[in-house]
Amino acid sequence: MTPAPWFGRRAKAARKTARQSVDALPDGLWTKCPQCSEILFNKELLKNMRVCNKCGYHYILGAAERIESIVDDGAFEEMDANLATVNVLEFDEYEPKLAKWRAKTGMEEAIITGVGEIDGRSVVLGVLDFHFWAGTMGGVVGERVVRAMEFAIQNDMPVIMFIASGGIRVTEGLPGLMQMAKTSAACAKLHEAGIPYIVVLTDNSLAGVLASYGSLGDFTISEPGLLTGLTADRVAKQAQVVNVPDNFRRAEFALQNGHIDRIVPRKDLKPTLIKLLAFCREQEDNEDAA
Amino acid sequence: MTPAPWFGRRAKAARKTARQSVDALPDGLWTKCPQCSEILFNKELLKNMRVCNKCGYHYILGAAERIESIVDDGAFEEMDANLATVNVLEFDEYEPKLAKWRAKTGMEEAIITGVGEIDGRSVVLGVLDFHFWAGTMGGVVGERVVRAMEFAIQNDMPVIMFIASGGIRVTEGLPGLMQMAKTSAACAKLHEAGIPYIVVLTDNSLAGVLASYGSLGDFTISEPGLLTGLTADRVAKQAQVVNVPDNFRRAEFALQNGHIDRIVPRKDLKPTLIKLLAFCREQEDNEDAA
Amino acid sequence: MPPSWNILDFEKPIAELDEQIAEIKRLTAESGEDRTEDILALETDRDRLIEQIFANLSAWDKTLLARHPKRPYTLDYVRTIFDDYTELHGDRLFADDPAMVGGIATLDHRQVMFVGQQKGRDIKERGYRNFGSAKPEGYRKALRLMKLAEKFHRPVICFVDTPAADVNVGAEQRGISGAIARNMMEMATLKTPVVVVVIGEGGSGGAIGIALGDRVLMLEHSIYAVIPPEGFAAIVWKDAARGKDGAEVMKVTSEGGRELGLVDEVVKEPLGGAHRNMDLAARNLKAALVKHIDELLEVPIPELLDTRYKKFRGMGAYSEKMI
Amino acid sequence: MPPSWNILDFEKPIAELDEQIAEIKRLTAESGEDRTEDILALETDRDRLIEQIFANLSAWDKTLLARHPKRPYTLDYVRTIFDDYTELHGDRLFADDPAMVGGIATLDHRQVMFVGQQKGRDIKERGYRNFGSAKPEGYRKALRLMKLAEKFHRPVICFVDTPAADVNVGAEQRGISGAIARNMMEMATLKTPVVVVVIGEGGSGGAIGIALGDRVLMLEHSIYAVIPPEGFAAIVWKDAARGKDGAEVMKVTSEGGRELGLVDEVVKEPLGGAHRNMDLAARNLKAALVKHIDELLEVPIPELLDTRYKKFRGMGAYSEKMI
Ligand SMILES: [Zn+2]
Ligand SMILES: [Zn+2]
Repeated sequence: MTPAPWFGRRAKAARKTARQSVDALPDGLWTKCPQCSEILFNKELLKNMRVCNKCGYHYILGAAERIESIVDDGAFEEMDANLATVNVLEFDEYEPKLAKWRAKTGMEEAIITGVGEIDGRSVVLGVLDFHFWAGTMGGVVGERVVRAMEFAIQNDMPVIMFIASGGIRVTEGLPGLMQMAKTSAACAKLHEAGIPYIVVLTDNSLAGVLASYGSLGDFTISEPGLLTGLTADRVAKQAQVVNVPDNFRRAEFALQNGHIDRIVPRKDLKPTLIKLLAFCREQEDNEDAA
Repeated sequence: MTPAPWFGRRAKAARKTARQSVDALPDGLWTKCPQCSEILFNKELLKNMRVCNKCGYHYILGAAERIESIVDDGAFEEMDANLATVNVLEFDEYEPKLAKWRAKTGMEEAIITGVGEIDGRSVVLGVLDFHFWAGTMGGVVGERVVRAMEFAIQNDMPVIMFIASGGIRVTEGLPGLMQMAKTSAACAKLHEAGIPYIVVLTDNSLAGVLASYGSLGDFTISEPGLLTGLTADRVAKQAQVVNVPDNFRRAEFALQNGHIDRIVPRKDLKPTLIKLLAFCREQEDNEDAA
Repeated sequence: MPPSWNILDFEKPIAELDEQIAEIKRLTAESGEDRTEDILALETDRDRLIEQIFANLSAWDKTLLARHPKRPYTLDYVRTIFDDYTELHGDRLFADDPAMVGGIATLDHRQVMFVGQQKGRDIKERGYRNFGSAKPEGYRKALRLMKLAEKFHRPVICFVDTPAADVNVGAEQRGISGAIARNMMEMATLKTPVVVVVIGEGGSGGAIGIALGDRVLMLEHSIYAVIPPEGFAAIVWKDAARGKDGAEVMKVTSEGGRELGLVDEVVKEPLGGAHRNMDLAARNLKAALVKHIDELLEVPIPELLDTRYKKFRGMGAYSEKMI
Repeated sequence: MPPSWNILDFEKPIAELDEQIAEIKRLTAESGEDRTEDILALETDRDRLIEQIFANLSAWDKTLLARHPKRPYTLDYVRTIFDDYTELHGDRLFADDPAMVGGIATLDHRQVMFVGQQKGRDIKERGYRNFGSAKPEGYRKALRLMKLAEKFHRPVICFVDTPAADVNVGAEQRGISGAIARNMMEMATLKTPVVVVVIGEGGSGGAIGIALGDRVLMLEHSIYAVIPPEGFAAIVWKDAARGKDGAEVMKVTSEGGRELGLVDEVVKEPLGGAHRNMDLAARNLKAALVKHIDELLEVPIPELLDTRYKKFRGMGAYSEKMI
């Protein structure tokens, strides 16, 4: 595919954005796997895409690392980075919280959107970062998702959305809730336009994000073991849910109940995405791609 | 509604057709209700649309009586009466069986289709008669259903199909099975054309007829207590189905499981159909109707 | 008089006056004495008291009002507002969900499709209606009915009254998230007018699953929120008891919804709340529905859809920095 | 050699020769003796015997062949015919049904959507696959995948191999009839080419629920029927043991399907049936698929849909009397 004209200035700026938010591993040389308690050397863990090489536990991946793991050799350009968060409820505790998450992650908001190349195809990506305020969706996340989808329609590109979210950011109140309607409406436009839309669920995929653009993909694939459902864990416990199956609200539960296409280990994610993209669109002049 | 031009010669011919197949009640003055064992006088039973006035048991109604109970004052004209049954498998026992059912019911085939008026609206009707070979669908039933639907599309009329069938006529073999595909394809055309399509399930609504045009209505209403499901009773027993709920494959079971809109007693059927028809279409010049 | 659990704290002075008035009426009926003037005076006092009290209600008070055990529920309004409501059941997939009701109806001469959540009045009905928390099959039934309305070019009216969507094991198994998402996506492009009214509790995803419409109205004393105030307090302050503060911060009231620009009209309730005069409440609501439906029926469908998309497209806050 | 329950009665003489040949091969491998000519002669004898036997198979014999425990099943063909088959799961409503499989695949360079019923080879897999009897969720998964194929303009390939749809309580509860009906309706207007192959048992509604295609093929020794021959006999003669006669009357074989004008092509199987040479059977089938898909991809969609409608519109027999 011939690179789109806007795609010229990608490399450096994109890499800078992506690197900003690489989540640090704990200090020291090693980490203890929370699932199997294996001692994992941080270097090894990073090489293994933050998957435990003993039990296959998938650590939560930050947005920047995720993008790097998916696009061809850093080929990513962020879009709409200039959108800034607004304290829509004028809640005096909002801005201190925001500042805290910004300081913690080096990110401005919970999602990075942009155009990347995957196997030579230009694809619109949206990647939530659970480390930023639990990947909650407020006005900026909603607007970035919608702009990304609208951009995809205008440029006839497939869309891949990575979900990692506890739901709507409740401190954005009803305008936050409306991001569900807003992003779902944009999905309707995607489908009307025949744009391929792939959702990748990662840990956690919950509540208002799952119950909007996170459930509306043509294809929905999922990393193993993740938590996915309409409520956050805490709430489910309060509700005293009874007769809970062992894998309740895990990826395997969602697969068994028909809600996801496949569970795909992190290392197979990019090859799987390439297959799905190939199904959706011809790639006649692949050799011309940058 | 101005009567359509073809609708001029309706009255007498139609009534004749309809009367041909009125199913006789057993000889004598009375009948015993199969559900509550009440002794019912045949005259009373007929006045009560063959519904037991004690327990509400709905006797199976023949096609002619059904039509009379639904259309305005006999306003019905049969269509495609000239379609005749063919022994498609060249099975030597087919024609004797056919002759037997014809003799028994005075009907040529298991369905009557035509145009009727309901509350002054012209409506395409298809009415299966369970008394004719258990209302089984073969080539003639399938063709009549499809022609009725095509006629409705050409003349922009709503369609109401009354189901009363044990399924596909197995002695018509694979061509019989294909009536499921054929009638379902016609339903696709109905929906594409925006034609209102109402299905009325009556006792029995089973197997290949239920699993084709019998399940594809915009609205599906059902008489109380009827038997409805994919298999005939006999087969379900053979399959040794376990943990069967009391109302398994009854109208109430279908309602509870979300497959029908309403259970409507026979006496309320016409008023309900009128409401549904009014929802689907304006009736601006009602007063002009014949 | 209703038992005291049916009276909110701030209603108690009103209830006392109500009781006095009722008592005098009872006595005069027995004795034949004419105390009309006394009664009128007391009623005027009471109405002034109600006005005073209601002028100062907090967002939390409104939350309690929206959940008032005597508050009219969906089917109470349906009975009064529509003629000829014919309920339609089932999602054609799994079940009929009594927490979500719907059917065809006439609004005066207008044929409409109605959909709404239904709470239960007594313990038995509450169980049957799952407290107004719909399951996936409820949302799917709602969508099925809306698609029928679209086919036959009839407007859709949705009444929202739910604490939240059901999140029990069965609901998660059958994909409650996907059901809500799908509804919003389909409603965004449903080719017929859609009017949404929050009549009681507009609870989060449970509400928005039937609330993407051309017009979004709220009854005066209803609430609409991303999470119940108690839940907000639990998340933000780790203290569910601070629901009062949560309600305030989230601006859960109808005025809040207007102020945030997300609600098109607030429908006035009778003095003291809809439960004090159900009939008047229903008549107010009917008038509002007629007005909005008639306006929307004039709009060509492409324009309608374009406006609807832009309406929800424009919701939520952000700023654009120069970079 | 397979245990004898894996051998049909009319296969026994063949099996004996097979065994002789195997025995000779074993002996010569041990002794180093060259008996190539003996083997060739025996193999020629055996192949002639197979030809003789297969020239005279009854419809009932074909029924047994179609249900042969060693017959290749859907995923056996999938592995050989497609590259890069990526299974996709779930109906997005209730469950993933292992009796119906599907996913994206490449047929040489062509991207296709595949859907098919899957029987189980051993007892455990038979349970897991429900003997190839799909539930409503299976049909709904199939439809979901077909709609994806439509969206992305990819042809659909359906493999039919089912004794019947599931009719247990759960399947009736979740609307097996409606699921099958809906599939046929949607397939009738699916805007992409659809090729159907009956590879084993084409069992009634269970089959037709994924069998409304632009081309309908049958493997040579598959059957396709409105009801299992035993069921036909039970209904018509009240004697399920007369299945042999039922198979004959219904013309359940691939030649029967051709003769009745309902099957577009019979795909030849290797001598003695697909189970004697799975690889060759798959190669034959692949060649047929490639031919039909490539033909259909040339047809403009409106013409394709019109032809498809007329094809099924024209099925079934009736005469028109003059009146
Ligand atoms: Zn581990
Ligand atoms: Zn009775």
